[in-house]
Amino acid sequence: MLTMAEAVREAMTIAMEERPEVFLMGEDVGVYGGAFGVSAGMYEKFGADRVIDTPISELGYIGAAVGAALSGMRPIAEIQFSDFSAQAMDQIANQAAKIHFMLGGALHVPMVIRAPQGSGTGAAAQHSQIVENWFTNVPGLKVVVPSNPADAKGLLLSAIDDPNPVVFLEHKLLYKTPGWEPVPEGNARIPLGVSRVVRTGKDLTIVATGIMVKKSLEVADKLSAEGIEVTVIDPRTISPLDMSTTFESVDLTGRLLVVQEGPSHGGFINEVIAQVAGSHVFGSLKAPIKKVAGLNIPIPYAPQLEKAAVPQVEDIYAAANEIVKTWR
Amino acid sequence: MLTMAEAVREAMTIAMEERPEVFLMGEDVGVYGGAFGVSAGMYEKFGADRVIDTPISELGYIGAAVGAALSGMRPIAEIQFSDFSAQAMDQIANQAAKIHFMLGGALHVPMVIRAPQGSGTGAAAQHSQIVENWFTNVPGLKVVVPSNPADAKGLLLSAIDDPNPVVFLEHKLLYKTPGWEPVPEGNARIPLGVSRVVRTGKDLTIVATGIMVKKSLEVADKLSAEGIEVTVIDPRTISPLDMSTTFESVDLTGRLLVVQEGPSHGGFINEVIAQVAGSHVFGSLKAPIKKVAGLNIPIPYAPQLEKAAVPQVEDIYAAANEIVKTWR
Amino acid sequence: MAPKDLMIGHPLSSKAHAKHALLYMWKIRKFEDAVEDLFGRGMMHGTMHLSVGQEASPTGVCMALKITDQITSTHRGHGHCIAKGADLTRMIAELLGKEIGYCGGRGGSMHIADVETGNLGANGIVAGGIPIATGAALASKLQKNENVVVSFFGDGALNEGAFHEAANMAAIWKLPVVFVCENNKYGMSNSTEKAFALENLADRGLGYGIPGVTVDGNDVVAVYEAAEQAVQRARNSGGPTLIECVTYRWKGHSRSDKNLYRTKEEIDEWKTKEPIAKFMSLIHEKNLLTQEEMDAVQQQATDEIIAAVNESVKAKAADPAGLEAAVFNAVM
Amino acid sequence: MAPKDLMIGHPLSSKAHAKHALLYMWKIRKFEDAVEDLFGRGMMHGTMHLSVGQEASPTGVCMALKITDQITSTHRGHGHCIAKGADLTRMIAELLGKEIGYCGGRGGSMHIADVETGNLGANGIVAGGIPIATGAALASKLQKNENVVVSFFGDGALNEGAFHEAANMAAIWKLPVVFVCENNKYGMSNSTEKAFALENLADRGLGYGIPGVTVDGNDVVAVYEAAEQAVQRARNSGGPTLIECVTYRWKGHSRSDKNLYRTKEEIDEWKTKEPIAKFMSLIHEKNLLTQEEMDAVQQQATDEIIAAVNESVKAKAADPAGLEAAVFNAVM
Ligand SMILES: Cc1ncc(C[n+]2csc(CCOP(=O)(O)OP(=O)(O)O)c2C)c(N)n1
Ligand SMILES: Cc1ncc(C[n+]2csc(CCOP(=O)(O)OP(=O)(O)O)c2C)c(N)n1
Ligand SMILES: [Mg+2]
Ligand SMILES: [Mg+2]
Repeated sequence: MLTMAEAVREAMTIAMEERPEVFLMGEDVGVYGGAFGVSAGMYEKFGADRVIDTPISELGYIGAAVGAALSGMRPIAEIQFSDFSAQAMDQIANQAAKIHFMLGGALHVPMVIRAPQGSGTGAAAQHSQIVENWFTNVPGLKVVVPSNPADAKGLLLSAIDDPNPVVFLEHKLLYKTPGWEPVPEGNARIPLGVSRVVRTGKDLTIVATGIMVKKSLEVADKLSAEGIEVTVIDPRTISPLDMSTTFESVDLTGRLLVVQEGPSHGGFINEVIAQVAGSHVFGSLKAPIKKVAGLNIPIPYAPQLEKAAVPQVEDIYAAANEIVKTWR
Repeated sequence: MLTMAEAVREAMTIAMEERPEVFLMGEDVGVYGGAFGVSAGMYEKFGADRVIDTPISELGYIGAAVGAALSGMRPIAEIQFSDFSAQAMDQIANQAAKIHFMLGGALHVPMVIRAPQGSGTGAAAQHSQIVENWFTNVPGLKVVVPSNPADAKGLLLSAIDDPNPVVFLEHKLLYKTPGWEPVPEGNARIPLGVSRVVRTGKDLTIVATGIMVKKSLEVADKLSAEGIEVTVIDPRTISPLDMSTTFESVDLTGRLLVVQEGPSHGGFINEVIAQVAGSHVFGSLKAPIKKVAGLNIPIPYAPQLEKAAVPQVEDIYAAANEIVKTWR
Repeated sequence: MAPKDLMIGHPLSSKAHAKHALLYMWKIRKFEDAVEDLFGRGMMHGTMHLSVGQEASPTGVCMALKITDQITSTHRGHGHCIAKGADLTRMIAELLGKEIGYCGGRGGSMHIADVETGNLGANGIVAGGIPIATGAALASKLQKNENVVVSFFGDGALNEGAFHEAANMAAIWKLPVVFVCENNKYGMSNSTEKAFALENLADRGLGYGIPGVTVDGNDVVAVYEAAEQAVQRARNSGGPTLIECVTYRWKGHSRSDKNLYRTKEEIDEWKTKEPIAKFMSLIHEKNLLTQEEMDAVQQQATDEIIAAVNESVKAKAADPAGLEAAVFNAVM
Repeated sequence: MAPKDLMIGHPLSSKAHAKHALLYMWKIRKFEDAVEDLFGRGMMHGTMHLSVGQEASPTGVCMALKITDQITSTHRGHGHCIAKGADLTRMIAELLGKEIGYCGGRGGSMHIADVETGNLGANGIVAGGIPIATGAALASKLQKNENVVVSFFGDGALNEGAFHEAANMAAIWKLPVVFVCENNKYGMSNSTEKAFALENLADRGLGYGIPGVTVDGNDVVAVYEAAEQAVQRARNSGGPTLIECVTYRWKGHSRSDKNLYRTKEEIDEWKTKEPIAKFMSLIHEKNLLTQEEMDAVQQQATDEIIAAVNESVKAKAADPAGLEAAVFNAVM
């Protein structure tokens, strides 16, 4: 079974073989193979014109990707750590996101920004953030957060095909681990904007993304052994957000728990909550809607601190358990 | 009665008179008086060392403000349009916000970033955004959104006193209009992190900030004439968010409407909804929680389009009316 | 479609070229006058950044460009847009928020693009277009299509990190891009004396290994000659050039400007260095056009602008319906 | 409190100075060796960026600085931190996530600051410290306290917009800041040949009107002399200087580096230009210290590091309680 790094590499490789206008650029994506080894071997395969090592200039090369996209190319721009998307924020949020709309449709911006996010590597506050929330409130960007290698591959293929800018955020801790199912061969695309019901159960709905999906599945297994059946939904694309399966599931279970690694104040889970709390399924709710999220703190360095900063399996379990047992 | 521009200027002037370490920096804040005239006359009063015109280098001068703050100064850095905080995002989100925590408390960053936000001036997508949401998910920043001159003055005085970085977002359309009450003279501070109940009513709770407070008050007046009484709450500081008055009010009214100008997907209103939906007052809710927010689009240029992009009084009225009448 | 009258070559190389340069400078001047007038009459919304007094640099540069060459432009972008060949009616219509406007009323003055003539767009962000131009030049290099990209920007933009990062990338990869800095002495209220510790802003290129040239930006011939050299260099894989066009902004920065940061004398002095008169005297010297011919060119510009305004005013206002569907491109 | 042994002046100006320079270079070397060892033994978390081979530039620069002068540092910041006078135990303790660590375990290697010795902090963001240093220099100017600020950064950082914007501000306001670029030939895997179209990176200063100096960054004396001049210039309101210290990183960029982008020969060649040996031969030439004295200095460094490691290992681990309260400073 492929790891997430391998699945992402496979998607990029397939897209680059299919379309000459696709290329990869970023810091150390060439001979080095990327800080997390995601593009290992691609430089050797595609050469320096299609796997481009940039200077340490995030604003510059993301802007260059925008310009190249306007001129007929389909760049995949890797940001070494998603934290550095702050450097490129103008080109992402003010240019890439808005050009198509602002120019009345005269131009469009088919590009993908790939970046690892998340904690767990002991890299401290400037290398460990979940940055999703910087982008979900910026109309014009699609934001994808894969939770496993199979989805990562299919979603990335679609992201590269998409005529709009897509921010594709990979959790670093997933890079080296295989998923829970094999990665389909070939160019099996998974459409953006379609959520996935990863597991079905009648007692509780959990919505989670990225690394939290795996943790939620662990919790679901544990609870199942205790006779509680949990639905786990992975939106996969958090902007635009497909709520259809969540509405259906909550209508059935009457209980909703949302999980994210990023700080509690903000984030995609709030949008999920808000949409449910304002929807027709509001009446089906048997319990308050709970969230399990990171503490509202920068990610600390020491392992014992870092672990305390973000949700662990036990935290999700405790919250799920409480909802189901308190609100029968 | 002072306008918001005047109130902000008064707060800055008082703080600069009180403390030699306070200074103002930004693009065209000097002789020009700021793009919106907020600092008019301050250069003449305080001189070039305390009202500093910077080159067009947002990342550079916001970073310089961080450095000056670490070295004993209390900079107020104006960003001409909050949209350009994208340029400075690294220094705001990765440096200013995190330094105190990340360095184990060894240093702190007493600085204020002031910037106008919001639409209504025909300046199109890159000059009209509500950028709040870029900051509320970044632990370590305080985010203040004043809705009227009196609050603006008191909150800004506290923001300048605060030993932490504060992002202070002023709505452009409020600059030239007086509020609904006189601005207290002298150094009357209003603490950060304390919400304000602007109006009390038993039928519906509206939570709104910035320019949406005034619009919500208009709606409350209109509904009052129809026999419906509305509580309007202005959190004023949206991070950290004081939910106490909202919990109390919703417990009483059982109905909640949240309003923001920024795009619907994301924003502080989602945090308000999430906290209510997950709290003890969930049981008091008689109706789904509704939001009135901007369309999920970049702000368009033409006046008729721009108006359609963000909530107008009629939109708030319609939503409020529907909640109260549908859910008795 | 390219406008029929687009013309490449030295402004003094033929009667036709001289007419072209003169016509385009007049078009820009008259366009800006019309904008100011529409604003004054309350028919236009938002703000405006006029390039009156700066007509020579867009005109001279664009006469060195093929129709397939591209440009990026700025908040002060009407001149670039016109010089590259855009349709005047669609430009005015955009400012008036009409459906037929270049952006369907969604962008306004600061976001006009015209793909047909290679204009990748004005930009409301100072220096925002510079990395974009550099990326378009990268595309040109990767696609081996020999297009050159010109990035227009102001003096103030040179102090943005975006310029820096793009300039270095262009230099190391020898990209076919030309950086045209229209130094009009001020970034809003901030003078170049205060914002730079340099005599010539073209020296900013030295730090990247990029050749820098300073030219009289009010002399359309000098601008053309510098641009032509830089464009050929770029086209022949020689890499970027930084051209500083020294010019002056006659009007306030935007609507709200009270001109507190400069003197009336300074403005008046620069009015004596006016680009159109300067070019007309060159034409005279060379005996290229008669006074009547020059008057006719001016009249043609006036007529075209009036026609564009009249047509735009009558056009249908942009419709708020469909705004949400317009955020994403739906075509794969 | 400043460490008792902090010393200002030319490394060859006295026995004490020579011992100091040698001691600090050894401390840096031994510190990095200890870090690598702790990592290898699984006692340290995260990643590490070692400055083995680059000991001369922090040491030389900091001998030109008063205790009240400030620095900003980088991800490769152990050397700067040590040279400015930080406590070795609190440094190691930070790397081990201990309560007594400089950041109480919250920051780790990339975020150590030591206010007492004027270190405003390492930074995980390439070039992130440069605007901060410039702002500290602005504070110094506004407070008229004559402090100078040194910003250390790598070659790669020169291509960030943050450098650009800060450098220009420093130049126009003549701020008391010195930009020290430690050019170790690579930004991660990207060589300076590929990342710059310049021979000498110090030429990057030309575009701002900032004097640039290139020195042998492995020669602590050359570094000191350049720094001393730049610091005096800065202190006397002469404005910033860009010093390029040409050096080399012996180890991989970080833990994950496979050294695919350079040859073993290149690494070996640079090992022959080793800064400690180079300084020792200068000491020899001047007959300043005996071999025994030099050996004793090396031994002292080793002993100090061992003591620091031992003490740190025993210290109490940082406690997750109170993390939320630590986000904001509560004191007005
Ligand atoms: C990133 C950014 N910062 C600030 C502004 C506000 N602003 C618009 S134009 C301008 C001055 C630009 O000066 P210059 O580049 O010289 O162009 P000019 O207006 O003189 O043509 C400023 C500060 C902006 N639009 N974008
Ligand atoms: C803004 C930013 N971009 C990228 C990185 C990832 N990164 C960390 S160190 C490094 C190389 C830095 O090179 P240089 O400045 O020469 O310093 P050196 O490591 O050689 O000391 C890179 C790319 C980062 N930390 N910050
Ligand atoms: Mg200018
Ligand atoms: Mg380096």
